[in-house]
Amino acid sequence: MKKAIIFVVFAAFLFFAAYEIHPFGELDDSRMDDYIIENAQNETAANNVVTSVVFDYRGYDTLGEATVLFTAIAGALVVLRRVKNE
Amino acid sequence: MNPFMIALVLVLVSVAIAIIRVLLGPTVPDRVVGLDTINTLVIAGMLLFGAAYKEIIYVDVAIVYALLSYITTLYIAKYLQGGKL
Amino acid sequence: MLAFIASAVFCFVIWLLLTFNGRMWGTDEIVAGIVMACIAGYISRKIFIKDFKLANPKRWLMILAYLPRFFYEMAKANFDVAYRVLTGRIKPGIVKIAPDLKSDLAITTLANSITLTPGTLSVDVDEEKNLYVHWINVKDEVLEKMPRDYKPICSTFPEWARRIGE
Amino acid sequence: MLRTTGGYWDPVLWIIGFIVIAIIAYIIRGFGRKDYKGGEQLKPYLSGVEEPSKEEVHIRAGNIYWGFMEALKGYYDAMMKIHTGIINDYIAWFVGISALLFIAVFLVEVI
Amino acid sequence: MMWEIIYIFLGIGVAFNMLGSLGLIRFPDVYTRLHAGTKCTTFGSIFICFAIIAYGLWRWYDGEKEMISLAIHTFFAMIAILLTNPTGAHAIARAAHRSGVKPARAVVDDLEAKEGEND
Amino acid sequence: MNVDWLLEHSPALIIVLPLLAAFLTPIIDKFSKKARNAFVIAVLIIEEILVIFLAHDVFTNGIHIYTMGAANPTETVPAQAAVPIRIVLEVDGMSIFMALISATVSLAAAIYSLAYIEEEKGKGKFYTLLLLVLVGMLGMELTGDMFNMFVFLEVLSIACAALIAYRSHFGDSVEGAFKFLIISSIAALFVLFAIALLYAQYDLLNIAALASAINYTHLDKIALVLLIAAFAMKCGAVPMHFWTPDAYSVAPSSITAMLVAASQASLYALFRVCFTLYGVTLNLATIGAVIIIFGLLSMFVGVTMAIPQKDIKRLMAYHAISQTGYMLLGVGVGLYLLTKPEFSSYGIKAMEGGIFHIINHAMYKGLLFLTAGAIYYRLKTRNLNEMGGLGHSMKYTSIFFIIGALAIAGIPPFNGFASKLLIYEAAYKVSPILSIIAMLVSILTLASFVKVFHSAFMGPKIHDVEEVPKSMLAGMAVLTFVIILFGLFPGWVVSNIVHPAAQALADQAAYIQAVLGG
Amino acid sequence: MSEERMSVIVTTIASLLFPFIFIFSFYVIMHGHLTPGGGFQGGAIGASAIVMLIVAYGAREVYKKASDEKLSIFESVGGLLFVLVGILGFILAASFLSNFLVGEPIFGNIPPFGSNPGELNSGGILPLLNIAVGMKVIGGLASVVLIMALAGGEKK
Amino acid sequence: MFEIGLILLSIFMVATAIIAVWFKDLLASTISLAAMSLLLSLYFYMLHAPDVAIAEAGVGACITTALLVITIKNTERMEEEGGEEE
Amino acid sequence: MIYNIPFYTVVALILIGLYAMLFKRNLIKIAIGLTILESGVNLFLITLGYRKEGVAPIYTNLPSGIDVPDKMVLPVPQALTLTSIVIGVAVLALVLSITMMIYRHYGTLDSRKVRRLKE
Repeated sequence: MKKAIIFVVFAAFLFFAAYEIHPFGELDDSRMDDYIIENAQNETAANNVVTSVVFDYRGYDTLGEATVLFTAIAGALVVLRRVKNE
Repeated sequence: MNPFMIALVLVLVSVAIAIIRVLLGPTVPDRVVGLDTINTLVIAGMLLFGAAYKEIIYVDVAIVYALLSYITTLYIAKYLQGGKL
Repeated sequence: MLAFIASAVFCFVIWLLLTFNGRMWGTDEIVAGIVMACIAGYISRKIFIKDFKLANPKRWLMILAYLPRFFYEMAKANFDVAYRVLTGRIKPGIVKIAPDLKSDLAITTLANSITLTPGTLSVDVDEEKNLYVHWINVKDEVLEKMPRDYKPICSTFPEWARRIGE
Repeated sequence: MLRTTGGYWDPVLWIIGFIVIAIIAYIIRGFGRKDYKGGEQLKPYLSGVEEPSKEEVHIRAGNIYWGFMEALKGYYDAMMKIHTGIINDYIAWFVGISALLFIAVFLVEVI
Repeated sequence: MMWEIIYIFLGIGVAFNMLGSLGLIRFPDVYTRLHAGTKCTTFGSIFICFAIIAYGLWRWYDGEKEMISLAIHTFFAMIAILLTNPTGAHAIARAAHRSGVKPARAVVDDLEAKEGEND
Repeated sequence: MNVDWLLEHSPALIIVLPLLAAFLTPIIDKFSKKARNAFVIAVLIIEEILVIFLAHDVFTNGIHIYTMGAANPTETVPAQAAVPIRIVLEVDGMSIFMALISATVSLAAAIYSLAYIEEEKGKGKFYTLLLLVLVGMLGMELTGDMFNMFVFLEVLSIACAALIAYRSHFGDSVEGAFKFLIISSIAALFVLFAIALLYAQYDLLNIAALASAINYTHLDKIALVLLIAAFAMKCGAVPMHFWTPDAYSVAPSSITAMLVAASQASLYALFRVCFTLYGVTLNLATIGAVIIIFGLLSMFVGVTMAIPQKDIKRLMAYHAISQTGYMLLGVGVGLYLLTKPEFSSYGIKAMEGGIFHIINHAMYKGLLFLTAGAIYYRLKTRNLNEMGGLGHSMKYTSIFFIIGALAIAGIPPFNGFASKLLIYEAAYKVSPILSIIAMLVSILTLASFVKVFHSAFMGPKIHDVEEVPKSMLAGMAVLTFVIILFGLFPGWVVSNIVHPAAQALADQAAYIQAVLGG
Repeated sequence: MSEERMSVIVTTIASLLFPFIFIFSFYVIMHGHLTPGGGFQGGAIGASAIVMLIVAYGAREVYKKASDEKLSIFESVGGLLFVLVGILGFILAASFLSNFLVGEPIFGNIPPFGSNPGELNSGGILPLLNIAVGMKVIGGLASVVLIMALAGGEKK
Repeated sequence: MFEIGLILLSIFMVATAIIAVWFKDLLASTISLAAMSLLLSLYFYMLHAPDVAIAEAGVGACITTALLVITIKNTERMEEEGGEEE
Repeated sequence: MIYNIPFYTVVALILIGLYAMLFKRNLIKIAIGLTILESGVNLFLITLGYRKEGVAPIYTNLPSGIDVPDKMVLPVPQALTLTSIVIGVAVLALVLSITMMIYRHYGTLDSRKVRRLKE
């Protein structure tokens, strides 16, 4: 019962956030993205702006992401290693 | 009004019916049939949306789905027929 | 080695089709295509190429000739199903047919074809390559003798499958 | 030498002081009567009963601070009750604290 | 003219798709639902693909060179649907039969007889 | 390869080096086990040297900026744009302070592990994951970008979870890992949600740029609440601490020592959000109070729950919660007092106490967990009831344990006393009750460690065991050395390392200026 | 053996689709900087091909051809490649992960601004990073599914 | 038309998510989760994010389901009775 | 605002996922809840990047009549979502493999019984 109450309060605040946010499709501010869209072709020589963000502007994040995948798979191999070797 | 877009909405209505089958289906195979139908319909929807906006490069997504969606079906089928996975 | 070349060529053709955008292919596309096709061909050589039957151009012609016929049957199947959806008149059953096909490719072609054509759905296939077919509108005369006659169930598809696959 | 707002703390000085006090204590101990060192005087007196050996009186970990826990029994019962070990409850605490914080942060603005 | 062809193709495709999902609701058991779900949606989707291929070829013929690639990619999607859908249907039917779902209102069941022999 | 080049690129190198080593370790493992061990240790030593090198520069020359992938690493804002586009690594006093802790603890844990896990299979993966934990901590601490912080938070938590489950032939081990992983994922997802809320309004991800643009709307408040709750849960503050004893008690001991440092990375993120992202100038007295309450609860509940424990590592885990409470109290008091200009000098002192306690805690709690691991290594049990008399045979271990226990209880002249003294004094300014509770907790801490010492090391000799191998002793000795060093020269440490860190945390304007210029 | 395999129809179709999925995955990886896709997406597709083989032929048979050790070494190599490209950024140009190939003969062409049909020979280091991530993802996802299937297969 | 599509998709996604949580049969939950992932991919696609749609397709179409099905195979299929409290 | 339907969808998905994690006792169900929660957050990021009548930020074969940058959706949220999806898969793989081990040791997936560690 207590769980239900706190869940409802939490839900109310999340819905409040959805109510407060800018209308769908009409952005408040897009300075960073406008710069990227305009200059991506010139700076990174790629047509796909998303790829140039993923690998160039935020390439370090992608390195981190690759590390996450590597970590999780190493973890799964570690966790299941005994079962496999039996 | 773009004809492809109208067709897309109609396809989505069909998806609704398939979801009802996923919800009702008394056995798991029935639900898988529903999922399979949704797969095909969504592929059609993706193709239609790509054509509606004349976005050629979007069609790749539909190919990916058409190639991969049946693997889900295969896994569940293999579970249902028993034996080792 | 031959298997590697065959699958690499197959991959290369698909690569060319995928990258065609209305103009001739640039050198970079071709070079990348060759490299990638070699890698993909090397990986898939033992899985893709079991035998070289499909390398025969006669079989390709056969497939092309088969398609319109198949398509016609498929259209018929759909109107059939539409009729049954709207009226709800069904008489289903699972019957066994012995199409006497040996190769995997032929049996696959046959099974997929009859899945997409009127009133039938392939359910299972056993070691002797006998097909078990779910038939939505069972005719009583077929049920009488045990090695079922496959003519009323799947018309001439086994012949086509034999021509393509064996 | 660590300066705090009110004063300072220097461990080197502290150690020197510690050693000095220890030496003084040792010297004072030297003034004591010699015949009291090492003898009956050092043994504990347990109503005349012989002192049991160290092996026998070693108290196991589960029994240490039994009295402390008995005194705070109500508190410990409440605490043990919320440490359920169920993952759902762990998440529930997170959600609950978030909800409380929401209310706290928004109430401050209202007041 | 071209638009009318596309309309017809689209109409057939959408109609069969809806019919297929309708059949999914109306039929009594898994196998008959598979008939509806596989045949009709495959057929409908193929017609939608035809519509798009026709559209792409038409635009290409009219001078928008890159639209050929829309047609080719749609063609690949169509081939993939044609290959994978019946296979999936076969896998489900087989699994359903092995997991013990018997066809409703069936007049004959050879497969069950065979499985009975083996036991 | 001159010194300037190295200095310029060191923020990136610090992260890339262990990452490269982590990718190389499985390959080297194929060829030779000895080479792998030597490689890992060498990498960690080089890492430590690099961090000290960078720390020296940061403490003398101020904030260090590195823009990933830019034509000029110090140019954060491109000429035509008004905001930072690329990911910026921003190393200020606080970041490098945390990085020092992480690198030191990792080095000690790796040396210790050489002997500790020798009976297990899959050691190549163990060292890979250990290096990845280090990568996660450093990545979180050095970055100046919200989303990047999220990514490395995930790296950290996944690597930790995999290592907790490392002894997967024990049921409780995988159970602890499961709980840790679920809790971490939820926290991380809500962090991502909060980042998205901030991004929705300002179209920015850089912490400094966000800090200059933020104007405390309703959405900002929701984001703040989610960030605080998530990071508080990740650092184990009561009442969201339940995962901490579960995870700490089942992990291999060297990993537990690193988990302490990992929790402190989350603590760092919490402080970064409160101080730098939202800024002291906003109405944050509430947040200060909230953090003080978290701290008080953590201190008290942690230590009282520790007393009845029978599992040695669970007991220490509860102490970890309690000590986290000290840090939260110190920094929370700082946050609370900084909003009142007349008390701001006390605020800085309180933060110094809290931050000094972070490094002290990492060292002595790491040491204590390592000694617990040494006991486990010989006895194969964690139950205190089955121990006894180890002081006869494991002399060095018991000496290390005594040092750690005295330090954690705040007995002079060890380092715990110095940081606690600072916290007591500043907390007294807010309310005398805070100081009294803090002292009481300190006494209870001593009491429970007396219990551990009594039941594990004293008493009759009932187990016939030997001293642990040399490499494990070496790992403990590294940390003991640091503890004694900090204990003897707290003034030097505070004025040269801790004060710049506290100053960096309190000075939002400098942080913003380093990125945006002007 | 026959327990682990699915029916002959499924295996035949899987064999037919396998090279197609693989070449498509390579297409998605290589054209990541021109069309939607990239290293991760292509890698997931390529891994799906192996996952499909696992379901069609059984995990044991796949394990004989590609063990999880091999696949994870493959993954490590992908990660190393990524980091090495980044480190080349230090050495050849200004900073870590900087795009040092723009304007060079390999992958260096700068496309004209605005809508254009695209050219494979552009993008700087992006295609290299795509390939690295692709290798990594193929190896990683395939190995995790493989080892989970194997761990289950040996029960009882 | 576009808006109608989005609204329909939203409803479908919420419905499938609820179904996925509601079922006691975990295999059915998995199927429903696969359907949700499919619709989520279509949603991404309609919001002009084809890159993300491909990623979600590649992951959701087979790898997530494969992992879940393998796990269910090795554990148990049905949720325990009284799985929900209060 | 009524036009914020995608945002409400996002919140609904998040809450459904959270509900599963709060009230469901089965560990696999908890993993499913985690996936749903993560889908919600991903969808939120994408909806933030949408711009009315925009096209995808890819310059290859753009439809005609696009003026940059007012008619392109934002690329950064898409990049963030990609990262987030990968992280989700990684977490799911690890969670499920740990779940398998838990079942091996405990013989159950009920979270009320998987509590050897408590107090």
